[in-house]
Order: sequence, then structure tokens, then C-alpha cells
Amino acid sequence: MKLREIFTNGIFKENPIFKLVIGMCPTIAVTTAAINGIGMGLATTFVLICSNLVISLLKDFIPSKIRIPSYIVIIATFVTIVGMVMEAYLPDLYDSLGIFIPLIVVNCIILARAETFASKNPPIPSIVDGLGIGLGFTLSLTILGSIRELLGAGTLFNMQVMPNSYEPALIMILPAGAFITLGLLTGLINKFTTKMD
Amino acid sequence: MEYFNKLILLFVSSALINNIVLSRTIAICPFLGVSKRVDTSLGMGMAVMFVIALSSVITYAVHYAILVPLEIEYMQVIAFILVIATLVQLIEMIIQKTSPTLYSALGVYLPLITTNCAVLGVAIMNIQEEYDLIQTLVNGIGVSLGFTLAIVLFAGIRERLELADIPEHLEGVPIALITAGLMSVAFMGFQGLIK
Amino acid sequence: MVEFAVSTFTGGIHPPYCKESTEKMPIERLDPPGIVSIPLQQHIGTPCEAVVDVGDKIKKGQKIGEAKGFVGAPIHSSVSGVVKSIDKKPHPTLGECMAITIENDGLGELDSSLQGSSLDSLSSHELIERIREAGIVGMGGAAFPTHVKLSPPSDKRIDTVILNGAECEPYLTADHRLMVEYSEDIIYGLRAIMKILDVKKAYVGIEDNKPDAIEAMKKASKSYRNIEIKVLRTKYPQGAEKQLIEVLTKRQVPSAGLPMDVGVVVNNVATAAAISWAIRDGMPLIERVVTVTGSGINGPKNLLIPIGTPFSYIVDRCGGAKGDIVKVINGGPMMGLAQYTLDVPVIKGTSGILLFTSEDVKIHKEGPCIRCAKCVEVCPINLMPLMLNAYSKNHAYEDCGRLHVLDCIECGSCSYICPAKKPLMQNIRIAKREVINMRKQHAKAK
Amino acid sequence: MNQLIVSSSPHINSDETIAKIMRDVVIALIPAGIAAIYFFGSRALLIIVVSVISAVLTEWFMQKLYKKPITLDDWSAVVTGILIAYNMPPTVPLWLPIVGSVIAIAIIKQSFGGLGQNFMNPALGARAILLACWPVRMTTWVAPGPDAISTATPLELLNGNMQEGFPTIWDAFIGNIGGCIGETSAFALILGAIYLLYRDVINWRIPVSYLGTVALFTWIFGKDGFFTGNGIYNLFIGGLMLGAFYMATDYATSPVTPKGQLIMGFGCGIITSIIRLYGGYPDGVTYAILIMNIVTPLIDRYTIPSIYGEVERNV
Amino acid sequence: MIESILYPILILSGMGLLFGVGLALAYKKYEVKVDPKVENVREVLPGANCGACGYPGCDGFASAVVSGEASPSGCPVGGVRVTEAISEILGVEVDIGEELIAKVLCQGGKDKAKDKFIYVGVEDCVAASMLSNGPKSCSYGCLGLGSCVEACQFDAIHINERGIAQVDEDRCTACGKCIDACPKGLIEMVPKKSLVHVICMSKDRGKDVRQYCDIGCIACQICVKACKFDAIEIKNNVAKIDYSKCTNCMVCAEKCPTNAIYANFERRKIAHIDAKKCIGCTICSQNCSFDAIEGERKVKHMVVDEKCTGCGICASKCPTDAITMRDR
Repeated sequence: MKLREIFTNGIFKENPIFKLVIGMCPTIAVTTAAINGIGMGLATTFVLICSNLVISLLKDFIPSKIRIPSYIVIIATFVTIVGMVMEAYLPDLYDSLGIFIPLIVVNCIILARAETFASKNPPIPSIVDGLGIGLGFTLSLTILGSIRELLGAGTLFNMQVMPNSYEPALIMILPAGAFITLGLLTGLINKFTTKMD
Repeated sequence: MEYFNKLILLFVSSALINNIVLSRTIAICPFLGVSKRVDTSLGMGMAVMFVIALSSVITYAVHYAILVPLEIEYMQVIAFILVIATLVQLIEMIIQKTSPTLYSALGVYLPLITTNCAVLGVAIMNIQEEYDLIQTLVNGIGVSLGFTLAIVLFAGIRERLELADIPEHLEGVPIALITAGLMSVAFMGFQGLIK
Repeated sequence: MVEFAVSTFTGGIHPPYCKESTEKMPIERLDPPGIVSIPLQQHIGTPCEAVVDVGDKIKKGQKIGEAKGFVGAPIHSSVSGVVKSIDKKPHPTLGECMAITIENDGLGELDSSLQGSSLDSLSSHELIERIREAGIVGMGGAAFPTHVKLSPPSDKRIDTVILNGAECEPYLTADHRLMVEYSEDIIYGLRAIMKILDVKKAYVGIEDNKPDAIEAMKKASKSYRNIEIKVLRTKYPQGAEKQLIEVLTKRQVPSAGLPMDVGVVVNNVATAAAISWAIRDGMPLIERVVTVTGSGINGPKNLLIPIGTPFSYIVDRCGGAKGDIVKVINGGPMMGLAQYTLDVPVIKGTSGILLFTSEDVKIHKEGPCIRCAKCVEVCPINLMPLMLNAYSKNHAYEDCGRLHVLDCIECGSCSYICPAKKPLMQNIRIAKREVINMRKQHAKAK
Repeated sequence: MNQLIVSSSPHINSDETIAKIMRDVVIALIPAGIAAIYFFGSRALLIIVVSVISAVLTEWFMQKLYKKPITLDDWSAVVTGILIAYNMPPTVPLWLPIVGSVIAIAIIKQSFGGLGQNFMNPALGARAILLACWPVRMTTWVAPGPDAISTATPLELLNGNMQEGFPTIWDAFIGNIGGCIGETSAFALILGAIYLLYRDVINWRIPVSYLGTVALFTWIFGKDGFFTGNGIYNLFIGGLMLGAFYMATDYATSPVTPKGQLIMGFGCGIITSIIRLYGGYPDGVTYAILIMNIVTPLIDRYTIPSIYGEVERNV
Repeated sequence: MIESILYPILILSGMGLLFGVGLALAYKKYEVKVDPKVENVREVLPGANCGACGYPGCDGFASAVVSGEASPSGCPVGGVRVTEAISEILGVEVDIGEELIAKVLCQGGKDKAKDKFIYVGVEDCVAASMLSNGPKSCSYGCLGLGSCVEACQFDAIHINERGIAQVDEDRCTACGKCIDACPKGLIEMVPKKSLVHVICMSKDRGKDVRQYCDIGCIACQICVKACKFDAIEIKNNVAKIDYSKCTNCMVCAEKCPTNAIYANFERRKIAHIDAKKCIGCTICSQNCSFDAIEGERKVKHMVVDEKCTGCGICASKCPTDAITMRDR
């Protein structure tokens, strides 16, 4: 597979949210605003790229019986680094993402890519795969975050967009709103993509 | 007595009001994945309960016995996930050996408990909220009961949805998410039970 | 008549009974047609073997088909004449079946070997033999051989005999008229059954919409203190065996069990009448009372019809068809079978012939199940018809089995009541068939 | 003779239809509507009309969208529309019932396959969502009468540790109190319920067990200690009557087994009472029914009645 | 400074070592032996979990194959490729059977066969067949209500515009689900390469068949006489082709008076003699049942195109391999 293909594959064909439906917890939880979506997405992308690289490099040295714990330790290391960096430079974002920063460790996307891609491919494609999947994830999170922010607060990236007379629908920034919006969005995308096939 | 009341409130809060799935939106993956049949989801719930109860206690010990004295709290995530991963693998081996039926019912999802955010999430929350050991245990059981409740109710609804003619493009994940959303709406009713 | 009906069973429905047009019509004897065609199989099981050949000259009442095995009843000619053919013919319940076609010579000569007798002069063993030889079967519909019913295995203690005069099916009045006009014969037959089974207690259950039948039966049974005429509340399916037993004896037949498991044997009133004729006159079962009615018939009647008479002949003799016939039913509207041709003959289990015009047959559009649970409420067996229907449609037959689909008595109450007009009964029938097949295969695999 | 029709027995059907059932529900809801107009004026009528029209239009649109047969003639969208209106305070702007109807029909009902296949009561689900979206709009009450003076509902009064200012039980019974437009008049609702019971559209199990549980529970756990609560008073206030007779009994979202229906009523009663006594919302009827809607599939699963003759065999 | 690096490393490696040893011990104690062959077989299976093999999913089939319960060719979905792969793993040589395909053996559509009544009820063949054998006057005919369509997981069977089920040959995997679904038993597995089929299952007598259907087998024996290879016999009033003897000559289909025998004439072959290789031995012309090869001894033979039926006997008999069977 060409690198370009690997890259676009992560964004469209194997979009982790809309196509593979994994990594749901942060998707539902942190997308109350578009900026949170981007922050979470980029943090995950960073971890994904690094862990994919390391695992791809180490794949021949890790015995298959203990590969899962090993992967997780590797992932956890990078998550800790991301957490520290964010806390230092982006304290507001760090606070609003809260417990979901450490929980990146157990985001199925990262482990899934490690298992299905990085452990079978050389480092360069693994990095590209991490980038593609990560950006696909970020994109989905941002879209979801934008919709929820727009309807739930009337703003987009904290700027007032909706007219002042608009009364924000608070449910959109509650978990229930996230579930329903994501469900409808996935349904819409399903309809769209099946038509294309 | 007051302490006991506090424990009860903590339990109600972690099981219903701040339901881990429907309100805190943690552990969505197994919630969506293992909820096709009531029986399996019940088994999954039990497995999670077992793992969470055990891991909360062990991570509690690891935190206060190793990380704090050595002043390396920043190692929390790595240390906890290591403990949890080991624990789950151990349980998996034991179940596979002792109860093949349970193993085949839960199938691929046993290793997935490792990546069940609830387990790590509860461990970290316990430390953040500065619970003592008993509170840790109560919280762990409350959370996992809440998880089991949510997933079993969800599975009940999904079994019924199997017989419904849902619009084609909403079948599967989309309708499951909408269902979860509506469940979350209903669970809002528990809000404010503890003032 | 001031008498309160006994308490009723749970579930059930109240369809419009539509019995007015025939309940006052006395039973008329139908003159035999020129040609009768008598199927060699009258009930589920192995067909009879023909004991006559094409060209044979036979007499009325002569045995023309011999049963194979114990669970079978012989078949007799209902006319005198010549055997024209033995071949496949349409059959009202089996679709197609081998049948003996006889050309009636119009003489009505009786077989000379038929000898009358009396109840007192025959032993119970001889009685059973006589019933078997007369080819008597249950005349309520399923046509199960009566002599088998009357020979329970020795480990079953029978203490009660029930005669079923409920006739809960709408439209049908054949049993009703029989009870009014032949009550003596019915009681005679009942006494024969009691003698055979050595039973001291007998009930006759009659729904309270037939006061004249109740009166007649009471009169006929007055001198027999161990025979009790019981008034039943009018409700469908009051005449279903299990429901009748529960109402009259407060005993519940176990799931997958038979009435004899609770010490009861149930027979239809028409069967009892046939038994009395077999004993007193030696007459085999060659004719039966049939209600011919429905909006599509000019002259609705209760007729005593020779077995093997084609429906078309009967319709002619009832003033012919009226209007645009869209449905012909063998039996009652709840459990009867729709026919695709009038060429089918009356068989031993035919209790009614209904001709429906488009006025009676409404083809409903099926709507979505709204889970109103009315089917759950009316099911006399406490099944969950809505779930069985949904599972059956999804081919989830194992779930159907788990929900006891095999206990369904196919009364059709669920389909009747359903506001969404779902074909619950049909889907349940499919599920029953598939579950039985599945279990058979399972047993074979083992 | 032309070709005959052959079909499986039974060959006759009752003349009961879905449309007739739904129409009966609409008829039963009329007295409450009249009471609403009497107490809250033409605004109530307007809300009802807007809500019904938007519900019907949404149903039509969704069925077109999903290429399903159009079944507006089954009256079910009308019922949903009326119930949504009845669950609105009289002060709401008109766009609120429209949004509510769209949510109820498009998301809660048609997404799951339409009539009979939704697991949650559309009207109540929509109400809960609106309550989460615009809590102030959904809880601004006025006293009955032409002046539209803002007031608190009796339930809010109960929760606010007030000793006085309660409407009399008679006012609560006939509906001369603040609250959603369709829920205040217990009298009108009971009138309609009697009609539904008479027409065999609903049965007694859910309403009786629901109301009984609430009365008993609120009596036992009174504010001033055990057995001091006013159970009867609790029956007539809030959305209890509307919920117990018209929404907890919703066919699609309540159990089909007799035992299950009793459990449904009991569960609703317990949750309603708990939320009323200890919860964050003044009235728990909406959430109690929604939560029991969620539990319904499991209740059905575990309360399948033992079939005829089964017990004896086990003995 | 050293401590802040040393401690984490020590702790981590200490924990890692401890858990590693623990896991290793536990592994020893709780080891479950999974035959590696099972895993290998599972790998090559399609993973559709369709159950067509009769085992609970691909996992079930894999262990059944390894334990010898199931044949390596038991996965109908995977076809030859999977069979070969499994055989390789098991180290067994299997005789790869002929590729099969499902065939609906009725062509009595709406225009050919009459209905005896109007069926009202559940749209399902099983349901309809429970009522007087279904609405079709021929009690052996296809009811066209689509029970087989629903049973097929590969979307390979459809009801055609004439109301008869039809198999899409490209999609059919010969899993056999439709065979079980058809209440009339009208679907059979036939060799994929066979081009001639008797498309009727009616066991009625010819007289009755004529009454019910314009295109049914009336057991007239014409095909039996026409077949030069003894490949057809009449059994239970219906012609039956022995596919092991059939040469796809299609003569029976030409002769059949009711068109109950169908042949794909478009794919009929024709013999071609390579003039360079032909030695004029006349073996071919002697063996040809249709007088389709002309030529004297020692003279190059010629195929009479109009007479050749493409049966291929000549090609199999030619000692110099001069004859090839070609598409027309």
C-alpha cells in the first residue's frame, strides 16, 4: 500500500469513529466544544504516532504472549508525557479534558492500530498510519464538537455564531446529546456512503 | 453512622446518579460491543465488577505504598495500567482453564477488559477524590454495578430492537447510540437525589 | 331457564356467533347423491387399505376400507352401488388423498351383516370392538379413532367422562340440533362409554346460548343420577378439551399431556350419538350432521349427510350459492379449513360447510404490532402470541420452542383479536412445524 | 365459480383496529383538553393545535423519508401530539411544542421503526429532552385564570418547606392549580380514563398499582416522620394522573405480561415517590416512566407467565 | 537528580519483573492447550460465521476439521481455495469434488402454470405450502414467495419476473441453505459444468402435468430414446439426468416436446480437427453418434458443423489429440 493510501485510509475508509466505531469514550465525553475536540484529537494523534513508531521498531523483540501489556506500557509512557506537557502549557484545556487525558491509554484506537498495523509494518508506514488515523479521529471529534457547541451554546470555537435570540439547547452539551448526535451523524454518514458504493 | 451514610450516598452516586456509562461516558466500547444479548452482557458486567473491585484495591495499595513514598506520582498511569493489564491476563487464564463456557461466552472481550476505560478510570478517580480504602472499594463496586445495570438494560432493549424494522442506515451502531442517548435522558431523573 | 353457568376459564374471546339462521332448523336427511367419493384417510395417520375393487357391487354400510394398526378406524360405504374408481381426489383437510368413488344405484340396500344389539347384552370389550368396527371417530374435528380413546393404558385411572356439547365455534349448530332432537341417543351413547370405562361420573357441558338443548338433554338424562348436564358460559374456545375439563372438573391437563392424565375422557355429543346407533342398529359411521350456512348459501340448513357427498351437491340441495362466493370452509370459521374447490367430499370430521361472500371475508392490511397485549390476554394457554409471531417471522424457532409454542391449541383467538390484523396463528403454525422438525432432527442426531 | 380464497384459520377477525384504539385515546383526552382551555385560556388550545399539527407533519415527513407506507390514519401521531402539548406549561413559546413533536416523532418513534417499536414513550422522552434543553422555559408556571400570574406548582410548594399556600385538595382535584396544561385536572383525566377502561383500551393493572404505590409511599415517608405524608393529596398533583392512565400504559413501552404490568406500575410508583421526596426535580412522573420504559424489555423477559398445565407438571 | 530517574526505572523494571514471573507461573499452571492446527485452520477460513458447514461458526468448524469430524472440503463458502489450504495444513490429500451449484428445478411461472386458488396470508413458501400444498395447481411447483431468497446469505437467489426462484450462478456458493428452505424440495445441487437439466420435479402422471403446466415433464420417454449415452432415465414420472454420463450434447433438450429439459445452447461446443495432426484413422467418425465427422481412411477428416452436438466423444477417442472442443 502506498503511503498516501495509508494516510487517507485512516481519515475516510477506516475513520475510527464513523467507520470502525472505536474510541467512543473521549468522543462522547469531551466533544462539548470544538476546541476540546481538537485538543483531544491532537493529543491522541501524538500518542498514536509515537506508540506506532516505537512498537513498529520493537515488534521483533516483544514476545507475542505479553505483547498487549507491553504495548500498553509503551502507550502509557507517551500518555504521561502528553499529560505533563499539556498541564504545563495548556492548563485550561488540560482541566476541561480532565480524566480523559490519562484514559487515552485505554483508547481502543491506539491499541487497535498497534495490534493490526504497527506490529506488522515497518516504522515509516506505521507513522503515516498513526498520523492518518489520528487526524481522522481529530476531524471527527472536531465536527462533533462543533455541532454540539453550536447547538448547545450557540458558539463555535468560543465565538458567538448563532443570533442572540437563539436559546441554546443545553442537552447538546450533556452526554445524552452526545450519544444522540453521534448516532444521527453516523446514520447520516452511513446513508451517504452506501449511496456512493 | 455518618461515615456509613456517606458510604451509602457514595454508592448510590457512583451506581446511578453518576452512572459511569450514561453520565460519565466512560467504558462506552464494551457497552456498545458486548450488549447484543442479555446473558452475555450480564457475564461481562460480572467480569468487570470482579476486575474493578480487585484492581481498585491493588492500585490503591500501589499508590500509597510505592508511588507516594517515592514521590513518583507522575508514574501513576503507567503503574496502574501495568497492574490492571497483569490482573486481567491472570483472570483470563484462570477463566479459560476453569470455565470454558464463560470463556466462550465472553470470548474476545476478556482481553478487552484491559482497555475498558472504567477500570483505569475508577482507579485514577479513587486517588483524585482521595478516598480511603473502604470508600475505594465501595466506589469500585458501585461503579461496576452501575455499569452492569446500564449494559444489561441496554442489552434488553437491543434484543427487542432486533425484531424491529429500523431504517436501514440507522441499523447497528447509530440506533444503539440513539438508544444510549435516550437512556441517558431517563437516567437524568436520578440527578439531585443527593443534595 | 334460571341457572347460573359454571365459572369459566381464563382467556378466550366473544366472536359474533351468527347461529340464528340455523339454530332453529330441524335436521333434515339429505338424499344421497349419484356419486360419492369416500377418502381412505379420514384423520392423521396411515390411510386405510381398500378392501373392494373397481367394479365391485357393494351395499350401504359395507366395509370398503380396512384400518391398518390399532390407531385407525375402518371406512364403510354410505350408499349401495358399484365401485367406479380408486384414485387420488381432493380432500377437505389433507389436500389430496386416495378415495373410493361409488356410483349410487339409488336402492339404498343395507349390508345384511349389520346387526342391532343392546347395551346390556354386550360386554365392555364387545362394545369397544363394535365401536371400532363401526369406524367411529371423534366427530368434533380431529377425527381421532374413538375406540383408542376408550382403551386407556391400564396405569391411567379414568373416573370421569365428559361429553362436549359446547359447540363454541360460531355459525355451527349441528351439535346443538343433535342435542335437541336426538338427546335420548346421545345419553344412550354416553352410557355405553361409561360402561366401557367403568366410570361412575359423567358431565355433559353445554354453552348457555343453547337453552333448548340444555332442556332436552336434562330431560333425557333425568333417570340417570350420575349424568350431570352442566351449563357453560358462552365463550370461545369453551369446547377445547383442556378448557372444558378445567371448567367442569377443576383439573388442569398437564402441558404436553392428555385428558387421561387427569382421569378424564372427553367425547363429542355427535360421537356419542354415533355410538348409540352402532350399538342399537349396528349402523357404522356413514353419515353425520353438518351445518351448511354462511352468507353465500340460499337456504342454510342442518343436514344429515352421507359421508363422501361432495360439497357441490350439498350446496345445490341448499338452494344453491348466493352472490359472489370467495371462501368455502370445512368446519367452523375459527378452526376450519378453507377449501379451494367444491369437489371435496364430506368426511367424518366435517361439522360444518360455510360459504362466505366478500361481505364476510374482509382482507385486512397487516399493521405493525403495537404490543397491546390483547393476544396475551385472550390466549387460553397463557402463551405469548406476539412474541411467538415475531420470533417465527425471524426464523428464531428455538426461541419459539422455549416459549412453549407446541402447547398452542390453535384456537385462533389471538389472530381474531389482533387490532393490527397480524396472521399470528399462521406464523405460530409454521413455528410449531419447524420446532417439531428441529426436535426430530435433534433426536435423530442423538 | 371464480377462484376461491384460501387462507389460514381463523377466517373471521374482530373489528378492533389500531386506528379505533388510538381514536379512543384521543376521545379520552378531550375532557382534560377542555379543562385546560377552561383554566388556562385559548393559549392552551393554541399549544395543543400547534403540537398536534407538527406531530402529524413530522410523522408524514419521516415516513416519506424512510419510504414507508404513510399511516397518518392510525391516529397515533395525533395522540403523541396531544400528550406533548399536555406536558407543556401554558407559558411556553410556540416553537417549543414544535421542537418537542419533532424530537418525539422523528427520533424517539420513527428511528426505531415507527409505531409499536419504540422502546420509550415519545411524548415523555421529548418532554425530558426539552426539560434538559430549556429548563426555565419548561418550568415557568402560571396560576389558572386570565391574568397569568406566575405561581409555583403544589409540588414545588411541598418541596420548598412551605407550611401554607397550598391549594385545597378540591382545587387539585378539579385542576385549579398551576402545572402543565393537561395534567392539572385530575377530574377530567379520570373521566377519560373511565372511558378507556370501559372500552377495554387499557386495563387496571398499571394505573392502580402505580397510583396505589405513590399514595402509600408518600404517606409512609412523610416530611414529619413515618405515616405523616398526605398520600391522597399526592395523587392529584403533578403529572401523576396523566402519567398513570395515559403514558405508563402506553402499549409499546410497557410490559405485555400481566405480572410485568404490575411491576411496571409498582416501579413507576416507587421512583416517582423517591424523586418527589428526595430528588432534584419537583415531579418524578416523567423520569419514573422513562426509567421503567428502559426496564420494560427485561421485565417482559423475566415475567413470561407459566403456561397452562405447566405448574402441575412440575409438581 | 539520579534518584528521580533511577527510582522510576527501578520500580518499573521491578514491577515488570514481578508481574512477568507471576504471569509466567500462572501460564504454566493454567495453560490451556489449543491445537496450533486449529488456529491455523481458523486463519484460512472466510470468517463469515454463516454456519453453512453445520458447525457453530468458523471456530467450531476449525476444531471439527482438526479433530477429524468434518471434511476439509466442508466449508462450502471457501470453495476450492480453502479446501486446498486446509488440506495443506492437515497434510491430507483430498479429492477435490466437482464444483457444485444450486439449481431451482421448476420453470412453471405465472404464464405457464395455473393457480388453483388465491392465497392470502404470510408471504412465505412454507406458510403457503401448509394450505392445500400452496396455490399452484401443480403440487410440485415453485410457489415463488421467496423462502429460499430469505435463506440465502449471499444474495444469490431471486424471484424472477415470472414468479420463479432463480439462482445467480456467480454468487452461489453451494452452501445448501436454500435446499433446506424450499418446502417443495425443488432445489438441487448440480455440477457447475453441466449445461443440461430437467427443470421439473412433478411426479404426477403426464396427463395431469399437461393439465397443470405447459412446461412440465410428462414422462414421454422421448429424451430417454434420444440420449445416445444412456444418461437419462424416467423415475417416478420424471426424467432424471445422470450427470456422470451426460456429455452436454443437448440432443434431449432439442427433442423434448414440452421444453421441460433446458440446455444452455449458447455454450454448446463444437469439435475442431487440426488438419496437421489428423492421420485419417476414422476412429473419430466411427465413434461419433451423430454422423458428424466425414472422411475416408487416410484422408483428413472434416466436422459437419450442422450435425456436431459438441459431445466431445471424438476428442476423447482421437489417438493423436487432433480434435479440440471449441466454443461456437
